Amino acid sequence: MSEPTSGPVVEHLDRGPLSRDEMAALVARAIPAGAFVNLGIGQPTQVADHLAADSGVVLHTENGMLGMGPAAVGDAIDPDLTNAGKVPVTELPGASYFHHADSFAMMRGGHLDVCVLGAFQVSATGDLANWHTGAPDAIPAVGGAMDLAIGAKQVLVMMTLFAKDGTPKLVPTCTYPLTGVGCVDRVYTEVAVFEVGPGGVRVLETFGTSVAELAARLDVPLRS
Amino acid sequence: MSEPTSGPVVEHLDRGPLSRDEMAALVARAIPAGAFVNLGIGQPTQVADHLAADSGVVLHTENGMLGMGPAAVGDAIDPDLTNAGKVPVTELPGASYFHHADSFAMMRGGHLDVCVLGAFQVSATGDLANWHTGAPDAIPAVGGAMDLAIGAKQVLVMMTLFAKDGTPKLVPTCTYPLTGVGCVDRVYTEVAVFEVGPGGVRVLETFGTSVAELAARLDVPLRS
Amino acid sequence: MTLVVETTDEAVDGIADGSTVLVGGFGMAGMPVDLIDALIRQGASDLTVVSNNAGNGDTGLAALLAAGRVRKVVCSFPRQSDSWVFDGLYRSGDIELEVVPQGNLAERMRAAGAGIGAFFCPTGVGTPIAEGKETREIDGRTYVLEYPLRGDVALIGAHVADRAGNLVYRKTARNFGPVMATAATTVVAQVGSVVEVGEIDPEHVVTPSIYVDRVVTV
Amino acid sequence: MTLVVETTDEAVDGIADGSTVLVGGFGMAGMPVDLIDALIRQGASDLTVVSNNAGNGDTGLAALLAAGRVRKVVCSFPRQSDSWVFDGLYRSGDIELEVVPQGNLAERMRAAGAGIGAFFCPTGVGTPIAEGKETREIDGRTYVLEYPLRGDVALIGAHVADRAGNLVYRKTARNFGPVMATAATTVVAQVGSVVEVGEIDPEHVVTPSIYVDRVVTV
Repeated sequence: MSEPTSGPVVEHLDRGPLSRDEMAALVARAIPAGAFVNLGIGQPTQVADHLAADSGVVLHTENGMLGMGPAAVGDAIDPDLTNAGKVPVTELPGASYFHHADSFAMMRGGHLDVCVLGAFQVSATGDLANWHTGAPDAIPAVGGAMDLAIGAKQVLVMMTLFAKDGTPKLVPTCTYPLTGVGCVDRVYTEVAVFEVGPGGVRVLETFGTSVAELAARLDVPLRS
Repeated sequence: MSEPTSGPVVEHLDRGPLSRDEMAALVARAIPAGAFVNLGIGQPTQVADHLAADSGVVLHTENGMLGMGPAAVGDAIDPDLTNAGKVPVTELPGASYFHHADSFAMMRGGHLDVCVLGAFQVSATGDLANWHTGAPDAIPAVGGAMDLAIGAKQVLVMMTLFAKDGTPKLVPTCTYPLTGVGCVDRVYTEVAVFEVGPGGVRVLETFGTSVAELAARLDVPLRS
Repeated sequence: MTLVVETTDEAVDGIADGSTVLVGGFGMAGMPVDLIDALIRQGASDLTVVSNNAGNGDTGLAALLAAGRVRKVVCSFPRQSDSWVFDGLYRSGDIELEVVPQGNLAERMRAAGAGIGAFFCPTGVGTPIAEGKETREIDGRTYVLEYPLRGDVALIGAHVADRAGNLVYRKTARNFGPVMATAATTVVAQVGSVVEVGEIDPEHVVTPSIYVDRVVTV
Repeated sequence: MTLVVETTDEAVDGIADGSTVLVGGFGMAGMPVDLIDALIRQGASDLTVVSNNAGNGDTGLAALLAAGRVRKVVCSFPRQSDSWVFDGLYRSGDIELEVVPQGNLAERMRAAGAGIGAFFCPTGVGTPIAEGKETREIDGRTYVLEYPLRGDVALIGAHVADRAGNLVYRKTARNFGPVMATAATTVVAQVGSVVEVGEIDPEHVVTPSIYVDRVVTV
């Protein structure tokens, strides 16, 4: 778990919401130099594009590799070298391969500094729901999400703040089946960055909106 | 556990007790071709000298190796390559190295076909005592004996049948602290080979003595 | 003792109806496609398949499912863009599914191979995965008790074997192979090539020969 | 991030009194003798040392014990022909001993590194090692509940490191190093040589860089 951040909230009112690319860049800036990081499948993988080459950040992929490089293109595509989303990737100098039990021991054992995950819902206390909508006809598929959620030292979520129907995804209590309890530290959305945890929700930064506007649209108390 | 052996007991009355070397040879003959085998420290290591080169038997050493060769001499001595008794050994073609957790997972997981251990006492039902005399001033030291005793598919013990004071080491119930419960399958001594287990003690073969003489000197019922 | 066999049919010979079959691979990387094809020909049915996914497209594991040979799938991630065979069987109630978090899948097989009777695992606490399972607080953290997952047979893909059965893998195709090799009674590996004993550096062996029963080049 | 330091004194800097120190090696193979010598100079006391043996002769671990820095030894095999330093301290009541079967020693550290809260282990059932411990019958076999064994620091010996901290070992000197590297907060490796990043084949790495904090060439 990360230390609570102090300092006043920064409201960027002179601009619109963040683009997906800007969100990824913001998350990338939150990752300390030299950190060992797992970027979940989907949107979080874009964070890699914004990590400085000299950051020393080492990417882990759950299917058994540290030192993962960018997506492979053309002749570099190797069916034996993919990321967790089964996308062909490349290998950086200093990489290592290991089997699945060792890879998940690394995750579960708390050795990763940061993981970045998508979410359906995050609760005010940091519960995460990102694997199953609970719909009766949905086929449940959890992959490595539960292991990552409870394993990494710091769990960052990237998601839109509102679902397509306009309901908030930052909620008092998750209504979707949980991935992990009290495991999320920060939530990056297009309109704000939140800290969540035992003390509830604190707004760290807003984009194209104010804390007051957010407070009006969310069902959770906001500290700032 | 090994299958009970059937067939009549063979009494070799026209000879004396087995020498240590003959005991080792007898144990070696009981090891199936191609078996994966751990020879404990001390006397059991002599069994290796009697395994035929074409037997395909692969020796495991608990400190992280399969495919251990004979003791190293002269220039072949390498401080990074020892057996469980810290004696310099050699490496055979087809060898592999692994760390301690993997080595003991191999043992505990039941992957070794045979292990050969020394003993202070073995009970009629196959309890093993070979790590601690229980003397108040003795420093307890168990090493890998407990893991081997409960891990290998077949556990063979090599010991003299009688202690220096003449008391039997094959006993109704061990008086020394146990290494493992009901784990021994066979006991090789200088005067006889015994099968032990849930059904009690059966004599398989004698050397320089008869079943009747053994029965008179032991406190355990003998089946034959 | 490892047997190098000539054909994938020999490699899967004797797999019984009702077996639990561990199938390596993560997506197509490390997937023993040729062994699965041979298993389809071999005909064993009523199988429980343990694998990370539940088949892609119409080949490999998906073809085994389509042939009606699988009673139950134990996996972490059945639902994929091209998992239509599994999806159809699941929705029609013709196949049983046990979803296991990916790390638990690996660790439960590791426990089976390592002689561990059960283990307290922090993954899935407070989620539907833990429902009905024993939990315990240890040092202030809550854990779920998880049990070993054993196979009668493991079908895995590796890069190179020597004639003794030592295996090395290639890149992320390593994935579940080394763990499954420890967790099954009979372990069958399809490999890119077989070399003589002594040609693999003992320091580089990933799956020691003790775990491997049959090897076939594909 | 791994730091390649110039001296063994820098390598052991900051180890606090009362620490639990995991010390690699099996006999002298893989024993980080230079790091232990540096730890003696460094002066930390009231230590708990976890290692397979309890020191041989008068150097290395035996010298650390002789210097009175160790409160407790957790090991599988203290009694050896040349373990006179430990023997004397034990018999005079000046050191505490926890004897752990060798496999449990390895598995308990593996559990610490792998985030496992506790595990049911068949080793030692019905022996003095299991006295006072929780047991349970699972599938007809009895197991003892064993708990993780964590270190504040691990001192290990390896063959080669790259500048990122990836490690490879040599022959049976590998032994406890890879397990201890996963089980301690700070991991210090003494190595025969340090090479540039990229010089160790990623397939051959035994301890990935994520586990290693400091490396020193000896």
